[in-house]
Amino acid sequence: MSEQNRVPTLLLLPALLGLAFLALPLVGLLLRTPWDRLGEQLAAPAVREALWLSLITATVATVLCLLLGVPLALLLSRTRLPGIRLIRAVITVPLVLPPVVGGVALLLAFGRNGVLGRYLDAWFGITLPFTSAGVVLAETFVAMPFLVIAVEGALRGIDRRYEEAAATLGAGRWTVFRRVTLPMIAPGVLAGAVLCWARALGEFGATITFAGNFPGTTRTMPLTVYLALETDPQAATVLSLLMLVVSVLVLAGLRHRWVGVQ
Amino acid sequence: MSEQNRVPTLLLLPALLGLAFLALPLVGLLLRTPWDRLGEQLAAPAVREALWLSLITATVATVLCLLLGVPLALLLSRTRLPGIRLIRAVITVPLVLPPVVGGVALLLAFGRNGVLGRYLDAWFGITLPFTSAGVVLAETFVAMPFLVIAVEGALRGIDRRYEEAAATLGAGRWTVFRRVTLPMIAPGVLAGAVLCWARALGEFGATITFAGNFPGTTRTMPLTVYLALETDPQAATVLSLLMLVVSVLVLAGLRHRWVGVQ
Amino acid sequence: MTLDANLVAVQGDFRLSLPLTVDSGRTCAILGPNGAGKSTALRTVAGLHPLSGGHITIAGRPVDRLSARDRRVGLVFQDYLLFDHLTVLENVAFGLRARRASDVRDKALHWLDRVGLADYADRRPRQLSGGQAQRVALARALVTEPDVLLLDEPLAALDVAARAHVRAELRGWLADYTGATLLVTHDPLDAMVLADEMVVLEGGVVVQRGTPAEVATHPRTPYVATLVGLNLYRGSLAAGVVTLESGSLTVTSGEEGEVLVAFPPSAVGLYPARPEGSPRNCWPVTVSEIEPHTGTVRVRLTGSPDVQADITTAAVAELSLSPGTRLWATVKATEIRTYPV
Amino acid sequence: MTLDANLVAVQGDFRLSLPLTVDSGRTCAILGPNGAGKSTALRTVAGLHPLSGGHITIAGRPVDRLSARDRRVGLVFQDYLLFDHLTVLENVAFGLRARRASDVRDKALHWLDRVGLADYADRRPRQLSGGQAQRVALARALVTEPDVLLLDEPLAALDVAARAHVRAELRGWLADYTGATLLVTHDPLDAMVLADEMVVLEGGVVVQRGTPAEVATHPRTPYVATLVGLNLYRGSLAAGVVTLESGSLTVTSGEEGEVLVAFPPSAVGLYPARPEGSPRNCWPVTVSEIEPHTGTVRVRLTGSPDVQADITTAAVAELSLSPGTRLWATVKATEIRTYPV
Amino acid sequence: SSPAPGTAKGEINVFAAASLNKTFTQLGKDFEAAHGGTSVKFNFAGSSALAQQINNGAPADVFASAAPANMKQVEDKGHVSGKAVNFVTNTLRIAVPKGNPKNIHTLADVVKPDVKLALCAEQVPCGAAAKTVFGAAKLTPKPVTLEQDVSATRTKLELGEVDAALIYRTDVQADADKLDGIDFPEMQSAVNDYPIAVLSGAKNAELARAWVDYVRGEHGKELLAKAGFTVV
Ligand SMILES: Nc1ncnc2c1ncn2[C@@H]1O[C@H](COP(=O)(O)OP(=O)(O)OP(=O)(O)O)[C@@H](O)[C@H]1O
Ligand SMILES: Nc1ncnc2c1ncn2[C@@H]1O[C@H](COP(=O)(O)OP(=O)(O)OP(=O)(O)O)[C@@H](O)[C@H]1O
Ligand SMILES: [Mg+2]
Ligand SMILES: [Mg+2]
Repeated sequence: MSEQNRVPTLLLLPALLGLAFLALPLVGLLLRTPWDRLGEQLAAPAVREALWLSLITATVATVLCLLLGVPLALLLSRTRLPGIRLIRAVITVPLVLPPVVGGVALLLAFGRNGVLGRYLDAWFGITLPFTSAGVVLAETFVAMPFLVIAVEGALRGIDRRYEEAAATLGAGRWTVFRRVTLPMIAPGVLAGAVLCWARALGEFGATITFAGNFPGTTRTMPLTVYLALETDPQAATVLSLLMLVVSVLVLAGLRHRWVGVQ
Repeated sequence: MSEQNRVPTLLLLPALLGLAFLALPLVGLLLRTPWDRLGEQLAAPAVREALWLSLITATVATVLCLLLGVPLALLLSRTRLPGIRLIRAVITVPLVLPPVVGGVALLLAFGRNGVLGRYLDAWFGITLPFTSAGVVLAETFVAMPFLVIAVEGALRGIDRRYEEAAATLGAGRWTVFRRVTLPMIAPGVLAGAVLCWARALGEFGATITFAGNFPGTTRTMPLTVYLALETDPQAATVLSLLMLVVSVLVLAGLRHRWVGVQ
Repeated sequence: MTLDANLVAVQGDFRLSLPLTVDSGRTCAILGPNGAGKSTALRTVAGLHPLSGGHITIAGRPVDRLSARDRRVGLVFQDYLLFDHLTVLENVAFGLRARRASDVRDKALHWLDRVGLADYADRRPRQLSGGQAQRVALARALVTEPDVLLLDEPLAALDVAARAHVRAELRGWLADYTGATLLVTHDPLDAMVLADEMVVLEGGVVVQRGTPAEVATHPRTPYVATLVGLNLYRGSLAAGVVTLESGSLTVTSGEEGEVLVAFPPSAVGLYPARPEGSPRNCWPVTVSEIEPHTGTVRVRLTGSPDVQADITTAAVAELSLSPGTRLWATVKATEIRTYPV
Repeated sequence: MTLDANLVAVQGDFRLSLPLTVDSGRTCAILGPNGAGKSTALRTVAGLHPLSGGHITIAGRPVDRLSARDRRVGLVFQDYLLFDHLTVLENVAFGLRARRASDVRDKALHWLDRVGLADYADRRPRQLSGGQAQRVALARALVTEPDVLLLDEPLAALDVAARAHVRAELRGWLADYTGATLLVTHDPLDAMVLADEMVVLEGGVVVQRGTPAEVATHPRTPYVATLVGLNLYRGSLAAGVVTLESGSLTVTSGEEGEVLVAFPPSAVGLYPARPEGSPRNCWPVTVSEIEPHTGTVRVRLTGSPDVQADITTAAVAELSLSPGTRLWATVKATEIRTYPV
Repeated sequence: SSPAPGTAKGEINVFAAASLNKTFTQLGKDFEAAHGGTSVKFNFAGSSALAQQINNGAPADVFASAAPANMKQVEDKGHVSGKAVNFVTNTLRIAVPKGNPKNIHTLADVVKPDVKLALCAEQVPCGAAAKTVFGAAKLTPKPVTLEQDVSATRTKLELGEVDAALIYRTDVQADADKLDGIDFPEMQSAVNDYPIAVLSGAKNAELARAWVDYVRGEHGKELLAKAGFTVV
């Protein structure tokens, strides 16, 4: 116990190197930040609006990812359909596609002239692009693979016999899932949700392309940062840090509440 | 066995919905793609160059992530330093930071006037921006958190007593890590590496901001796609699909070789 | 609620074939070495492993095509598989909630009380000792009032002291239980204490069945003989003499033909020189292993045939036994049981 | 290569305190109920759990401050913990490679051959039966020639037939082994067969130690008594009578003071009416449980004191025993052993 | 025939190039103040992204592009109502860090081997313009990077990664406390027009026209000029 906790000395160097590599850019940002402008930015209603919009959409996107992604992960890990390889490939698409192209693809699918979008518009009068719903959609598209891959890993790791035990006790597949499988994979789902939320929060390319950049409805923090970079680079740094601090606080809070690790 | 393999019917709907949601944009892209132009694009040396550069840099970045990220994950999961929370927060930074800001932060750290970069330049004459090494660095920065989080999860999941068994057999910490821990977490590392590679391959914002965009040295596929979007959106679609196909082929090949799942 | 089944199942290269009938309120023990197919048999009955032939009928109702949840079968796994994310009470309540029963909490508490763990209702399974976990697993299975109860090595994970105690408890609960019980075990004592009938599986097929007492006294395979601690041989009987593969034994039976012969190690006498006297069987042997037990010592001897003897510690000293010592073994013909193959 | 230790260790609320000396070539068995601290003791010796006091000396060398890898201790875990990503041969070779030995392959193959598994060298551990895995784990530990061998319930995962066999094998290997061995087990038979000395732990402290025979015949706690199948009481002896918490027993000892008294269940006679005759101890009892064993039946009885009796199956029928039957129990004073607390 | 101020009511969506961000946001506020009951919403992004959006059915009333090419993409699909008009132009300047450490004064100075130069990629307007000016000057630039837009180019300069860059006058203006702008004769050969148009899909064409007029009116001209644009 005691001694096994320690990391091999040979690995300490790369570990610290990796840490330094990730931390140094942050230090750079912190050094350059005009701290006196933080208050001013925080006071700006547009910034608060964007921050709020970002948090809301990222959270809704994460929920959507959970609702669609967990079942999808289950499908991937539990069936032996012949097409499973294709499904797996489809899931990695949003990972590899540059986000801007992802946004174009979303427009092609859900835009007013899109494959599905044209019917959504004609039949239900629903248009998704350039709305907050569109932001959520773009973020969901980009973030879902992270959730699916994390949850699939968790599903492969659990002892299936617990599910069998539940079945012999009279639980149907749904009950087994809800009361046994889900609690068992909870840590994996949480890790996936964290990745997913962080990715959604930082999403830029697909959002601006698919949902546009309207203050109040689709201008999230990364878009605000983008505009600030155009005209006021210092403000961009302040805004990024603001976003960073908020997200770290949220994630730390989550971890503390739900995992109890550390 | 037999029956537990099936997915609850209630979950089939969201699973298929999720799948459709991810697949539809792809369909949109495929429908709009001018297939006759595929050959032309493939023949263009600039495109082949960019594709090659992308594959190389993403792979090198993944290797770098493995070399630094696996030890870092070990550090995170195996020590109880008081500062571990801070370290954890630092690791989520690249996830949340909009990639362009990530690029700016990298410049502030490793650029010509950066925190560390100024010494690299002055003492060793090394400048990272505008080089292929810079591309690798940017991709590594953005992709590493995915690897670290995946590997940390895997490390938490294994039975530590195997490591103890190895220690009683006379294995030092390094041998234990190399011959016991690493083989045991191999699937988790592979999953992390896949996420990492895909993220690195699709990286755009941080790359262009930190490494710039010069044909042959720093213009990766996503950058090529972005520029094509400016003037020739159709070409951009073709290029995206090309990149997609290549990455799916690479990932499928990997999965087949190393995991043997499906 | 009789269980009537012919379990034919395939698991990789392995093939199980086990016809089985267990009446209401009766317990059938399945014994066999590792990999004999005991767990596979239980999983097949529970609907967790597909039947590749044969049938399963519970209380006259064919259940072959039903899913595990609809078979009304209670399965207690060797390692219990309690749900660690639920409290002890919720573990017991699980089956009731799954079946949308009423008064779930009361019923679960009642059963927890029956197994003597009412005070542990709010604990997590990992905070229980092995014996307590075993009782919770049993309560969890029994609270749903299954038609058939399947127990896979229910006592294997317990220490010896707890095992004796829990075995006695289990006996009480099985006595109250009105369904059919299938009990997988490695320990013949479990079968003796708990079962009405015993089936011995080896390599997926039945090698012996009968009441525990019958099986214990008339083992038909070396595995069963080791299990019950008898010397067992196979040979052909003619004119009161059984000719074995190596050596022969004089017996009192008048039958003829292929027989099994068995006698307990305690029936074997050991002498430093050829004794004169009544024992009809007397042959030279060499000590190969000595194993002290409580009170007695078991000595393994090679000869024609090989044999095991139980003697007192005093005798060991007197004969100054050690591996390699040459002795004469005697067995009275009246101590030897013979029975047809 | 004597192991001399005073193991003081803390695990959550639990505290272990175990002074221990095992000479070269000797085996010490540690018995105790679940949670007694047996595994913790082994882990402490192996360097996997920190010592919070006391000391550990191996072959005269203090090893307290050494890491697990430098203690030259071989540990065989209850569930073996073979490395599934390595072949059987590479598992055995692991320790040699870690210590940069020469002729790794040959030595590993030699040991695999010694445990009779030379043909299995290229298999994966998951393809082995429990008994085979146990032998591989033993070979893996012994090939590094450890100064101390630690075995944590080495036979627990085996079936009864395999257990008897592997126990005999283990006995052979331990006889050849020149280091000190610590053997954790739940089974007194293992201790009888394999150990020279026996330590009984309860709640982290030693409640009894001695040779297996001494412990078996003079149990000092109810746990040990159950383990070895004796009736055990504590009371104060004066003028040939031991006054128990409930009831009293006449004995033949002339000593005075606090004593333990023990007698085997076979020494207890049961009668439907109060018998006239020589037995000096005779008291009314009620049947609470009946447990048939091979040949005999164990009857648990409540009374002053409670007692267990072994009687023949014939006697059960004759007395028409069932729970609740009222009887008289007798024990001859000469059958009762007394010994000071 | 522009409507009298105050008659048009409601909301419009203005799709405008990101470089117009600051000026248009201010203009929008002033417009709303001047025209009670109106609301102007902006969608700022790269001109090509905006063109893509409009061509994919985005709800846009006005499009203000930073390049005629992107306006043409929209016109070609028939999304422009009437005709696009150029309302401002932007010209390239040589931008250098404050104090001009490398002593750069002409276009010829930026192609010196010891000067690290950042340009925009040819595919985007500032890059096309840079190509034109170098062509006019008969110089072959050796840039270290071809950035995807002006602000990325400026970021490189601002962080000291390059010694000089060719960026728009407006961009130099926006970061005036860190950068110096240098005019050079050839810059006039590549004047970049910013066209603006009311779109055919406009839900509120009346207000859209009022907005275009406002941009081209006195106040609009004043603000745009202040930002560094050359008002047409
Ligand atoms: N997943 C599997 N794939 C292939 N073969 C298997 C699998 N699980 C078990 N088997 C084989 O099926 C046979 C029966 O296994 P089963 O678990 O029923 O044995 P058992 O009698 O319960 O043994 P034990 O006493 O070890 O629990 C064994 O020979 C085993 O090799
Ligand atoms: N990780 C832990 N944290 C806290 N307490 C523990 C932990 N592991 C064991 N214990 C406690 O330490 C005590 C000794 O445990 P140990 O595993 O040594 O017992 P044991 O004698 O080996 O039992 P068993 O026969 O069940 O293997 C137990 O009371 C247990 O509750
Ligand atoms: Mg089994
Ligand atoms: Mg233990």
